[in-house]
This record gives sequence, structure tokens and C-alpha cells, in this order.
Amino acid sequence: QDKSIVVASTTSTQDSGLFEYLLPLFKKKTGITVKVVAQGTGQALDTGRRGDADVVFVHAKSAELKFLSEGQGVKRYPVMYNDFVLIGPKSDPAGIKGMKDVAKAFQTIKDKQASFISRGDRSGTNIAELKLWKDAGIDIAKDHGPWYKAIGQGMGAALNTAGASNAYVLSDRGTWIHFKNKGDLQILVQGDKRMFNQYGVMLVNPAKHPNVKKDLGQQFIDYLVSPEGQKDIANYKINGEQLFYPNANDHSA
Amino acid sequence: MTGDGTALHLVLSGDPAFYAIVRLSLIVSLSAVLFATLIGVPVGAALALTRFPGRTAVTVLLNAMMGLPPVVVGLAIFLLLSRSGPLGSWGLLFTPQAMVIAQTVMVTPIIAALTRQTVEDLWAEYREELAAMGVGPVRRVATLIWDARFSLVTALLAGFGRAAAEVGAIIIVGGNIDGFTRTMTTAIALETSKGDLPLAIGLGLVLITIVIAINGLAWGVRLAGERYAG
Amino acid sequence: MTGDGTALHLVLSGDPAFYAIVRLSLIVSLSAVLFATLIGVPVGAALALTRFPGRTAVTVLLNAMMGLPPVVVGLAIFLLLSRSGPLGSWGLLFTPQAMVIAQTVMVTPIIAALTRQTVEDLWAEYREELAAMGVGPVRRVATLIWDARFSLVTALLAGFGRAAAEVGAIIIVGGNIDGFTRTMTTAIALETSKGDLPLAIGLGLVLITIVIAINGLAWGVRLAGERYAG
Amino acid sequence: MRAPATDLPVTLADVTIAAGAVTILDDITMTISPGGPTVLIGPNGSGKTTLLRVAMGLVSPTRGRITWGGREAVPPVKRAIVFQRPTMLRRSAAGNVRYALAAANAPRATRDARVAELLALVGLAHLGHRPARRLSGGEQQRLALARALAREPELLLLDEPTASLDPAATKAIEDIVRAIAARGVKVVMSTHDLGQARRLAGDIALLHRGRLIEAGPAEAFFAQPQTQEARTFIAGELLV
Amino acid sequence: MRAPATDLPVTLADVTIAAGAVTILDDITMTISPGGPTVLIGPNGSGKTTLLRVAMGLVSPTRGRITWGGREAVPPVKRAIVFQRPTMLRRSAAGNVRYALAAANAPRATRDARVAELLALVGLAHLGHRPARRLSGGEQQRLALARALAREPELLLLDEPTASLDPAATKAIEDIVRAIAARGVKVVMSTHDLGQARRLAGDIALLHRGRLIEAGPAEAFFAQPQTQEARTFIAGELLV
Ligand SMILES: Nc1ncnc2c1ncn2[C@@H]1O[C@H](COP(=O)(O)OP(=O)(O)OP(=O)(O)O)[C@@H](O)[C@H]1O
Ligand SMILES: Nc1ncnc2c1ncn2[C@@H]1O[C@H](COP(=O)(O)OP(=O)(O)OP(=O)(O)O)[C@@H](O)[C@H]1O
Ligand SMILES: [Mg+2]
Ligand SMILES: [Mg+2]
Repeated sequence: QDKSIVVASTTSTQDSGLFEYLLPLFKKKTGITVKVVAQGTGQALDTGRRGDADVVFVHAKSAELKFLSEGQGVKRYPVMYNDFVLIGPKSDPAGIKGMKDVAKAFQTIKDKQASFISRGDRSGTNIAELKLWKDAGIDIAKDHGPWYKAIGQGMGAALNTAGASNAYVLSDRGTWIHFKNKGDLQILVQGDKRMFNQYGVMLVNPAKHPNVKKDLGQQFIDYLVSPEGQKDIANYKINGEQLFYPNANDHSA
Repeated sequence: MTGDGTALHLVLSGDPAFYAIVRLSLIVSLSAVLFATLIGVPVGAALALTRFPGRTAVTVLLNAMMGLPPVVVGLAIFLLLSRSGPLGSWGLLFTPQAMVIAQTVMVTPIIAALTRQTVEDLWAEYREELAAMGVGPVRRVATLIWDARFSLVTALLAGFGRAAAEVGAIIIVGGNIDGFTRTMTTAIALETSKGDLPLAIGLGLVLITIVIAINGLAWGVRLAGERYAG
Repeated sequence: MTGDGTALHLVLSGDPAFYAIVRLSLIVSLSAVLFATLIGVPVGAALALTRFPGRTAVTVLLNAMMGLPPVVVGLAIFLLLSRSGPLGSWGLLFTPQAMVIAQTVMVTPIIAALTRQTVEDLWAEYREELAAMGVGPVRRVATLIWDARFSLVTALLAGFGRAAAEVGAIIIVGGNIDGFTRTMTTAIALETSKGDLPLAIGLGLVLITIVIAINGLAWGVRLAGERYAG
Repeated sequence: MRAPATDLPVTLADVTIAAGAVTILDDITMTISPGGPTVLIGPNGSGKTTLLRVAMGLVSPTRGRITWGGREAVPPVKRAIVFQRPTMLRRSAAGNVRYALAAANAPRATRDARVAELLALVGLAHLGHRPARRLSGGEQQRLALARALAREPELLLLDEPTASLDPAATKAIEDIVRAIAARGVKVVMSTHDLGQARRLAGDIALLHRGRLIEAGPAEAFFAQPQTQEARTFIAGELLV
Repeated sequence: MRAPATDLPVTLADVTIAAGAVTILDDITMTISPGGPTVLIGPNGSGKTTLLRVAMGLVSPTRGRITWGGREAVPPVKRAIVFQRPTMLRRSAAGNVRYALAAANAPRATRDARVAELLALVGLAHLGHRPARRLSGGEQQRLALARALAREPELLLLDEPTASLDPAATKAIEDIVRAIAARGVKVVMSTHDLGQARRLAGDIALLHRGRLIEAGPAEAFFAQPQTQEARTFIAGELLV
């Protein structure tokens, strides 16, 4: 139990099943046990702030940069990305299937007043969604009607809710592929550049929190960004589909 | 409800959204307790007063059902009420009604099991006298519920406690939809996942205060009744 | 625990990871009930037997605490045990111990409040006789706990039910870490968010079965004891 | 709602009641037939209360059988009992009587009148409003009698009905017993007051250690008791 | 652990007990001093039980004061009471006596012997193992007496101690009372059995409607009662 670290991450990352695949590989290599605490992005970063985690592994760049600027983190490493996909019922009441411009799709959903499920929990996905509304020129905080439901829950719960209420929902591809209860939901819009979802990893600042296991933590980060780790990530597939695209060397990400 | 305010600020500011949430929380848990009482008290009393083969098994089952996991209850109701479910046509999913149903399912066994015990203890004292008066099963149940009413208050409060604190089930069947099915507990869960722990704790304290107030009310009524009954 | 199996499959396959989860669930909830009993029963009994100014207030508070919201309790313990919290140095956060602490905090009021009621009902019968024998406060409490022991079982089972079903608090202080702090209830929550509802429900049924088994056990002991006591 | 047939005579045939190892009633055979009160006497623990509970139908024999008017397991519609330690329901004195009337399906209209009447009969007219559990020992015993009479029984079982009554009340109750017996109600009562037994008994039954030692008409019993036990007991000596 | 000072005499000065509107004891002044048993008589509801509970210190006066050996609020270390309706603890008969001994801090070593002794004294030697709540009415009353004697009281309060005892047992208990009274234990008892009052009483106190009608040495009381109430009550007539 001694050679172990705590990683604060997000529900979507856990729900995608990546850790169940990745951690055994890492443990085999280094003998380090990684304890993943999956929380909302805000909560995960906060867990880091309190020094209760050694590493934070989330996907909300702005929030991560803020974390760094507070001196809570040592350095942010881009690890990989997957993309968001716009999910909706087969019936597609708003008729957005196959659109290439996600902002346009959002625009249409609003015009048609088709029900839309928002996570509304300040998670990376939620933040990305809000940005897309802005891109669509809509101030969702102001003009959202009963068609727009903010459920304040994790990705899985959002998908369950959308499925149960024939609604549209924005999800990260990882969670979607791994999601069991698809019902008659399907991907309607994908591929738009604006829908990329960048994951970053940071070591919690040992200077601020002396109990942080900085060596073991750093080993985990090094592994993630190492060619081998990147390859492992690329190899994580569910029925043939790749979920995450490693991009550790894209330093702008 | 905006995350930037403190709970105290929310209470004072009189933010209508906030008060709507408080109201919904009360409506849901109190109605659940009401229904659970109407079902659980007679059932528990009847179980205490009737001997039949397999009674022990039923008692054990009832006691065990005090441990129904909220998430499981929530899922079961969810599948029942979801469009593709048998009762989908009612369109109750993600409505306060669904939340009341889920909580009623969870609270009823608690009230029934505790009622059974309380009534059975009183029954030990009344059994022979009522038998000698040839009191029929129905009046018997009614009599013991009535004569044990002051002790039963505690059972109801235990049920209310569970309902007021519960989040796992109502968040699944209610969906924690902003301005529609968001209650104190689901809001607390949300603020927690947002990482706004101060607000979450603050809301928690507000909730606890409300629960205390209601308990005080109930106890006051009980004491008054007891004094009146002499 | 892999999502691809059904619950039944898991039970039969004897997947060690799965049994580890079951074991942890039992250890956590049973230890919580044990501690809650050691604290709650004497406290509840003492409250039933002693008159002091503000007793009513304490009783109301105790009853109200049966409604402590798990998430709030979880958060409070979280902040306490957090590295930057007062007890951070203990390094208990995200450990099973933390989960036991959280559940003990939640279950103790339930057991204490129900004990208070049960003991007070018996007290009405014993009061004068014990007073006449000049029985001191300590022996008085001991006597009433002992003589009410069979009725108190139900109170303990109510506490156990709450502990076994509880997820809100332990997922916060335990972190639902795979293979370390994952219990039945947190696993169910996880599978639900993965959308694997069948597995979630399946696990729920397994959990309920376990709870029933334990209730059966407890009841068996109770009946045996009762028969022996005559 | 009363069944047409009668509960009398009550016949016990080889009735034995055992609780675990203890034999409480030991192979009792007796017939309780219409007529003057049957008075049960015997030392403490001899089985009087148990015998009355059997006759009421509250305990069924471990061995042997009991019949009411020739039928087994007859519901206690026409029977009433006053326990040695009556339980007061959590109601007023009047409430207790009213409850008994309701349980016996007495016509609603007449209930209030009957309550007043019965309370007056047992001398509790002035205590109708008082919580029954606050009543004194003797008052509780009287109230229990009023509850029993409310059932207008054909067979009335009284377990030491005057044990905690004052002399005047004892007289009053004895008069009531005579009166209802005269009206054809069969009374079976236990007592430790041999004078009372002499005053009231049509028949006497002496119990000892759960066995029925001697039974028969009162005069005969007191004039020339057949058994040594009877002689000893009447003399007020210790039965061993 | 016994306090040195004595509880006697017990002095009631203008003691009134009220429960809501009801006046249970009405301005009672009396002194219970060492000597022969003081016997309380009076109709049902006259206040005997309440008076005994006051003397035990279980209820404190609404008005007036009570002192034991001149001191107020003395813990009941040297007092014991047998209630009219004793409560049996959920233990065996022997267990009940042992419990009383423990509560009185009797030396551990001697307890088993004392238990046997006390059970024998009240004639329950053979029932020691029986669950106390299963005992017959009379057996329970005897057990309660054994529990009270276990406390080796200096003041023993008995509320109708022989009400449900058989003739022989009644004699036995009366002998016990005489014996302990001879040993200097002050006995205060209530009874409805005027014969018993005559046999045992040193002093008599007649209560009626919560008031102390007449009190004094027994011979005098029975020879020439001073009040009309006393004459009526002795004659066994109804007191109104
Ligand atoms: N459930 C039981 N288990 C064991 N013994 C019992 C049980 N019920 C009664 N007894 C015993 O059976 C005997 C007869 O009891 P019962 O009450 O009939 O006596 P009784 O004649 O009414 O005595 P009393 O004159 O004191 O009222 C008593 O010795 C009592 O202890
Ligand atoms: N808490 C109470 N509230 C109202 N009335 C009460 C209360 N306690 C006692 N009483 C009344 O006070 C009167 C005296 O009661 P107590 O028990 O002292 O009488 P007693 O002399 O012992 O009668 P008995 O001979 O029947 O035992 C009774 O009429 C009773 O109803
Ligand atoms: Mg008897
Ligand atoms: Mg009395």
C-alpha cells in the first residue's frame, strides 16, 4: 500500500474506462498503485488544492491554468485529447444530423426548442458546452427555456437522462463509446475542430503540500507523456474504436 | 442558483430560485413521509398483531428493507417510469411526483418496521384484555396504533430523517433539473462536484436547520397531545 | 470490476475483485454499526432516564440528527481529514477508516434516538420500582438496556440498514477508489453512471440479499435469546 | 351479533396445561353448569387464574379438551372475565367502558347511557373523566368489573374480584354477583376470602398444585369436607 | 454505605398532593414514630397508596413538607416499599431478589445465601428459577415482599401486602410483620382487612377522600372511635 499515489480525475475520464486499462500496465511497469478519485472537474482541482491528491488529471484547460497560476500545480503536461460529440435521439426532432458546423447545430436546437440536457456542473464538458453556445451567438444563461435542462450531474447521468427524455446532449467520445445504456441515442454531429477535448495532467505543488509524493507522482506523469505511455493510450480501444489521441508533444495543447 | 453566493447570502437575499428549492425539498420529503405513514403504520401494526406461518420471514424481510439502497430504488423506479418502461406512458420521469414515489418506497419499510416493534411491545400488555373483550382484528390494529401514537412519532421522525437526507434516489428519478426537480440535497451534491464546498456545507446547514425546525414542531404537537391526553 | 459481466456472472465467477468489494462493504457498515451501538445505546438510554433542563431540546436535536444528509456529513469529515484540515496529518482521507467514521457519525443518532424511545417506554413500567430500590443512575441505565435488549435489536437493524444503503458520505470521504475504497453502493453508483443499468441493478440485488441474510442472522440470535430468557 | 346457542355448560375433560417443564393444571375434569356461582379456592399458585383463563378460552389445553355448550373453540362472545390484574386501556374510566361496549357491538345510541349506568353500578360515577391508569387499585378493579358487565355475558369469570376492595365495596360487589346470578348469569370466581366463598358459593372447587382436589355443593363442602386437604385449607392451615 | 442517622420519625406537616384539579391528599399532618405497625385504612381512593408513596419519598408534596428523622429529601436507603401492584423485573424470581440485594449493595459473598433465605421466608423456595413475570398474583406479591426485605429497611411500607394471598400465606406474612416489628423495624401498611388491622396495628390511621379522619392507638380506635366516619367504616358501611 505504501507505493501508491492518489490521482484526482474527472468522472468522464473514469466512465470512459481508460484507467481500468491503463493503470494495470503502469503498475506492472513501476509497481506503483494509482488510486483514482473520480470527481467533478471543479471538485478534482479542489482536492488538489487541499493537497489530498498527488496528481490531478482533468480536461478543462482554463481551469487548469488558473490552478497553475495559484501555484497549486508544478507544471501542466498535455497528455491526449478526444473529442466531444453531439448526441441525440434517432428521431432527431431538430434535424441536425450530419451538420459539420456544431455552432449551427446548437443554433438549430435552440430555434426548434428541442430538449437539450446540459451537465450544468462546471465540469470540463459543461464548460466546453457553454463555449459552444457562445460560439453559436446564444447567451444560454439568459435565454434558455424549459427545453434546456441543466441537471448538475456527471456525464453518465446526463446520457441516461437524455436517453430517457429524447434530448440532445454533448458528451466526450470516450464516455459515449463506453456507455452501455445508449438506447436510441446516436452521434449526430462530430468532427468540428471546436469540439476537441484536451486532457492535461499536473503534479500538485509539493512546496505547498509537503505530503505530496512528488517522485511517484512525477513517475506517473512521465509515463503518461512517454512514448510508451502515449502508445498505450492510443491502443485503448473499445470494439475497434480508438477513444483517445495522445498529443503530449503538442505543447500548445 | 448561482455558485458565487454564500449560503447565508442566499438565505438573506431571498433569492426566489433558492426558496423554490427549499419548498420542493419540503414538499417531496413530507409527502413521502405522509404516504409512507398511511401505508407503513397499519402494515407494521397488523404484522405485530397477527400470527401466521412465515411471519418471522416477513418481519426479517421488512427489517432488511430498511436497508434498501437509494441508488437501487432510484434505478428501479427509473426503469419503471422511463419511456421504454412499463409505466412510461405516465410521463412521470424527472418530475417531483417520481421523487415522491421513490422516497415513499424507501421510507415505508422504515416506518413499518419501527411501528411493528413499538406496537408489539404495547401488545404484550394489551393482548389478553383485548382478546377477552373479543376485539376483532381491525379494531385491534386501530386501538394499538392509537394507544401507541406518542411512541410512534419517533418512528415517523426516523422516516422523515431518511427522506429529508436522501439524495441517491431522487437525483436519479428526478434528474436534479435546475428550477424543476432540484432539491436541497441534490443542490448540495451539485455544489460539491463543482468544488464549491463552502456553499455545499452552507446549504447543508440550512437543510439541517429546517429538519430541526420540523422535528421541533412535531415534538411540540406530541407533547401537547400527551399533556391533553393526561 | 469489469463492466462486461452480469452481476450473477460476477457472483458465480468468484471474481476476487468483486468479493473484495463485498467484504469491504460489510466491514465498513458493520464496524460503523458497532461503534454507533457502543455510543448510541447508552446515550439514548441515559437521555430516556434523566430529567434535566433542556432535555426536550436535546431529544428534538437527536431526533433531527436522524436526518443528517450523507453528503453534508461526508463533506464535514472530508474537510476534517483533508490534508489542509485539522486532522489532515492522520492521512485518513480516502481510506476505509474514513468511511467508517462518516457512517458512524450518521448511524449513531439513529440508534440513539430509537433507543431513547424504546427505553423510555419500558421506563414507564420500571420507574417507581427501581426508584424504590434506590438504584443509581448507572445501574439504572444498564438495567433498562438489558431488559429492553430484544426490542433494541430493531433499532440496531435500522442503523445497519442506513449504513448498508448509504453512498453519499462514503463516496466523498472514501473516493470510490477501485480495489481500495470501492464498496457495493459506490460500485452501483459507478455502474449507473457508466450506463450499465443491468449490472447496477444486479449488484443492488446482491447487496439486498446480503442485507437480508444479516437481518436473518440477527433475528435468529434475537429469537434464540428470547426463547432462552423465557 | 350473539350466536343463538348457549355456552353452558362448560365442560373440561382431562384438561392439562403445561408450560415447558411446569405442569400448571393437571388433568382437570369438571363441568360448569348453570346455577349458583362456582367459587374456586386454593392456595397461591394452585391454578385458579389459569383455570379461569382456560374457561374463558384464552389458553387452549396442552392435553384434554374443553367445550362450551358442547362446541369447541367458541369465540368469547357470551363470556367475560375480570382479570386478577386488569389492564387499563389508555383512556378515561368512561372511555374504557365505552370501548368494551363498542367491542361488544352494543347499539351506538344507548352507549352513553349504559356507560353512566355501569360506572354508577360499581361506584365510579364521579370518576368517569379520570384517566383509567391513574385510578387507585380498587377503583381499577371496579372499572374492570364494569367493562366485563358491559358485555352482558352469559358466563362471567371473576378472578379475586374483591381482593383490593374496601369492606363496603366488597359488600356491594357481592350483592351485584348475587343479583346477576339470580338473573341467570353463570358466575365463576376465585377468592381467598373463605367467608366470601361461604356467602356466595353455589358450588365450591378446591384446587391444589394444579389438581382439582374436591368439588361440589358449598354447604356439603363446608359442612363435611371429604378430603384432608379441604379440611386443612378451610382451617386456614398451610397446604403442603 | 448506610447513612448513620435514622429515618425515623417520619413527619408530615400539612402535606397536600394535587394532580391537576384533583386533590389526592388533603393537608395531612401526622408523625410516624418507632413502635408497633401503623396501619392505614380507608375506602378505595381515600389516599392510602399515595400516602405510602409520599412516605417512601417517591412523590414530593404539592404543599407542606415531609421529613425523615428531621431531614428533608433523604434518599430511600433505609426505606423499602411493597407496591399494591408490584412490577416484576424481567428476571427469574431469584434474579429479582438478587437484583434488590445488588441495588442495596449487600456484600457479594453473602448474596446467594440471602436469596435462598429470603425466598424461603416468603415460601417461594421452590420457584427461584421461574421467570418472575410468570408467577401467579400471590407469588408475585410474596416476591415483592422478599425484594423489600432484601434491603434490610428501617422503615418498611406495605401496600395491601396480603390482598391476594391465601389464608395460610396471609398468616405467615402477618407473622413476618410481627417478627420484624419486634426487631425494631417500623412497618406502615395499608389493608382492607379490618381483622388484620386489629391483629397487627399499633396505631391506626383512617383516611377518607384524602383527608386524615382519625389516627391513634389501635385499641382506642376500635374500642371507642371518635368520629362518625370511623364508626361507619368499622361497621363495614359505605362512607360518603
Ligand atoms: N407461563 C408459565 N410458565 C411457568 N409457570 C407458570 C406459567 N404460568 C403460570 N405458571 C405457574 O402456574 C402456577 C399457577 O398459576 P395461577 O396464576 O393459575 O395460580 P393461582 O391459583 O391464580 O394463584 P394466586 O392465588 O396467587 O392467583 C403458578 O405457580 C405459576 O407460577
Ligand atoms: N395522577 C393522578 N391523577 C388524578 N387522580 C389521581 C392520580 N393519582 C391518584 N389519583 C386519585 O387519587 C385517589 C387516591 O388514590 P390512592 O391510590 O392513594 O387510593 P387508595 O387509598 O390507595 O385506594 P385503594 O384502596 O383502591 O388502593 C384515587 O381516587 C385516584 O383516582
Ligand atoms: Mg390467580
Ligand atoms: Mg391503594
